[in-house]
Amino acid sequence: MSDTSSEVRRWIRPCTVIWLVLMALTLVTLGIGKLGLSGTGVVAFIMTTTFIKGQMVADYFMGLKQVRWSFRIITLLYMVIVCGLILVAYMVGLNG
Amino acid sequence: MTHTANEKAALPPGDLAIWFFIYAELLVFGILFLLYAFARSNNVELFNSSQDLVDRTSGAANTLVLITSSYFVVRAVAAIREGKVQLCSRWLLATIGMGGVFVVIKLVEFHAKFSAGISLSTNTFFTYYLSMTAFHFMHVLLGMVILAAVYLKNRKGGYSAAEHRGVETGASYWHMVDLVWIILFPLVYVMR
Amino acid sequence: MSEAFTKSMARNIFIGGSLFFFLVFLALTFDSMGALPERDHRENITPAVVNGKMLWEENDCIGCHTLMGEGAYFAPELANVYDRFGKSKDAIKAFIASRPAEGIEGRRSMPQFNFSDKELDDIAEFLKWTSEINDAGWPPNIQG
Amino acid sequence: MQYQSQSVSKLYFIAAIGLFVGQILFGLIIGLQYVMGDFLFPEIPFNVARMVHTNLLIVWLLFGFMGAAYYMVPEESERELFSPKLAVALFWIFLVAGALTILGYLLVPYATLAKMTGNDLLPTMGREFLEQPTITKLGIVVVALGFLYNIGMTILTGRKTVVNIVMLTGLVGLAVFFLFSFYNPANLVLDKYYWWWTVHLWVEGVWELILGSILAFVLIKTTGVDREVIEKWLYIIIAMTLITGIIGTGHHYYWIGTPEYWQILGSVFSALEPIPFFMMTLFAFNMVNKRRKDHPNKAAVLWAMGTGVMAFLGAGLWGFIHTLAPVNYFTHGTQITAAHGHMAFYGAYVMIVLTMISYAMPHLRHGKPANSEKAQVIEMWSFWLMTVAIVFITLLLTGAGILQVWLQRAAEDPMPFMVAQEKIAFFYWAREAVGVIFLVGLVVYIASFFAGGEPKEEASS
Repeated sequence: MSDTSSEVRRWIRPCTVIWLVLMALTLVTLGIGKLGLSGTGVVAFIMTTTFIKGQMVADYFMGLKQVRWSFRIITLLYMVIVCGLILVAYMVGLNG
Repeated sequence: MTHTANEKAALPPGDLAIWFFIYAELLVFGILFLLYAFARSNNVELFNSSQDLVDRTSGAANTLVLITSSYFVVRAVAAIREGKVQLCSRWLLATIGMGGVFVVIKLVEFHAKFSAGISLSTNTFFTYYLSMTAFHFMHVLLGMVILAAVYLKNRKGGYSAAEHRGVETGASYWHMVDLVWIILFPLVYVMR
Repeated sequence: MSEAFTKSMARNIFIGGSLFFFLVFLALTFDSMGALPERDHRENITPAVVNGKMLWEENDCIGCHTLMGEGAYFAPELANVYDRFGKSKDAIKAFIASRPAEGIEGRRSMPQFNFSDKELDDIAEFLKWTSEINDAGWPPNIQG
Repeated sequence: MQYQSQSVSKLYFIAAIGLFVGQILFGLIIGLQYVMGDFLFPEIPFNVARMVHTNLLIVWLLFGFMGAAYYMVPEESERELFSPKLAVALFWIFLVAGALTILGYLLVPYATLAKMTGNDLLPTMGREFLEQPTITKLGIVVVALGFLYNIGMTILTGRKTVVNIVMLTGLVGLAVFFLFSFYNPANLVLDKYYWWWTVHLWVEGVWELILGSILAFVLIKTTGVDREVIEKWLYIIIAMTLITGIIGTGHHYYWIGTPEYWQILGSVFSALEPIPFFMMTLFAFNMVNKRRKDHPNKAAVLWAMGTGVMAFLGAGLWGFIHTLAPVNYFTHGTQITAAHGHMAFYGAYVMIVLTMISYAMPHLRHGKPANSEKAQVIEMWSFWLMTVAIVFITLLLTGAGILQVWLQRAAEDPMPFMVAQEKIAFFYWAREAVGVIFLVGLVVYIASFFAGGEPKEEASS
């Protein structure tokens, strides 16, 4: 029983930190939006933070960090492909 | 949940069937996101000017709400893993409550758009904006229904430290709803 | 380790998922119904158009032609025939009326339906109205 | 065969095969009319022959579904059919009504048929696939209700298995969505919008439930794999079917006057429609690999696996190639659609009915699980003949379609429809030739029923 408890706590603590990090990153994104910033660097920055946010949710909240790679890689690939292609689309738009 | 820290589980938490559903949903949203992004690249001006009409603050507020709710449901799963049924119920209720807050903020936002005469057919941006956010909105509602079912079962003592797969299943679905919004928010509300 | 996924969960996803997407579908249908009057110009559906559609159906025109791309692929698209015939109802009427009863040797030919002038007029009205529906710019060109 | 009342299904299967022959003969007629435009004109014009071709297909598949239900529901429910007499009576009513309708198409001009049957009272005729006189449609509703009552009572008072419940859900859905065929507003856009509720929600919705449950039944019987495993798969597959297929209806709402957001939603969801078909293929092969016994009816197993593969190719892959709105803009209403239609109907629905017939007929005729080796070899020959023929028909129509799109829609100086048709006549001739091979396959199939020989016993596992 105590084994379970300590294990649960090992999972909760990083989740709490991540919750706060996610909130902070969201506020940063909002700030960028309020300022109406645009450009390659800004878009790349936002997509990178979005990727990190998504991975945090998948790995920690969903708990996929405790699961074998075969499953973890699905969400990882998903985030890479979706964020990557969105970035590509924006680059096309900026240059075009 | 008997695996230790260095021994990885073979399958993700919750019933594997919900993961089929989660992957299918992620796929749908993923394709929608990419369609949006590429439609935008053909029509940057229109998208940028229309984007000025959406309410970034409420979008961000909803992101905060969903992230928080996602964290709450993590606590609910943690509670039931330790066999704390009461505590789990409370966290579940808090999660559903946050879902309710999301719904209210979103409804206000939709109302403002519809009052301004904006509809699915206004222009390409609003077609995407409304169909993606409305579609996600319905997933929030579905997630709340699922969590409510989990909550009711838990209150009747249906879950324990040994058997709580239903809680994990509902939580996994809810995280998916959160994950999708985390991409949706910067994409539709912020990036230009 | 218990089984990877349970039958009851699979069932719940089937029932819940289907119900959910059917509701989404109904909501979209509701929205479409609201948007249609702008696109189909229903205010122009005169009794002649109504009768024209009836004649279209009672002679199974869809059995050879497509109309907005739906139907059989044996004979030309007719949603834009009014435009193709130079926006002339008379051209449409003359074409239908002039089909040889015994067909054309070796070639596809439309049957002779022996329509009255009023009936020809109604069919042409129906095709004219159809050509004015906003169908998102389809077909790609005048040939249909 | 464990229950006496299962034997009513034999009637349905025989009728299905008989109508199948008629469908193929009329298919050959319209195939020929594509290249010899005056063939049988003006006695049997193209539209009439095509109507017979498509309506016979629908009717014989319905006979097949009903036969399948009458065979498997008693066995699954572990009780006799609620009313075998009703099943026989409905069979004759449906057959006579169907035959009269087909004769009506062939003997009098369609407009006369419409007048005779009072189409002006409740106009429902003259829309693709729903050409039946209103009175026939009402007859179909009556037969469907009687059938559902019979099957429903059997299921609800017997053992409730997932296979049965899914079958019943599919059949109820079939009946419910048919009701939209009675809605025919004067506004063409509305007419088309709800026409698809019958047509799309049948073939890309509830019919797939029927398909899934028949496939599951045959796999349970022939592989001996644990029912629990098969039933879970069945649920997941049909869940994916409806999740993708319902909004997938949107791929029919691109160019018929409906709002343009359907181009996005229809593309996204219908692009996912191959997933359930792919899962079905995996499912069939997985179960056969995991089999706990070698069933003596090899032909039935071959049909079952064939269904998985061909349904994926025809409905999944060939559906996908023209389902995205930007592609569909050019391919909509061309021979590409015809290519997809042929392989999808054959791969999904023809093959599943033939799977069930192949599995059930030895029981019904000899009380044994399998036909003689000789009969099975002949049947498997017919499988390959028909399947390879449909693959080539599909490829040829796809070729015709690509050329048609190029000449008539994409070229700088687009050709008129009829000019383009003449340029692609070669493909139509080749298609007709392969059609004859399909007919040969069908004749071989029927010959397999008369091959004789000693029926096989259950092999000891």
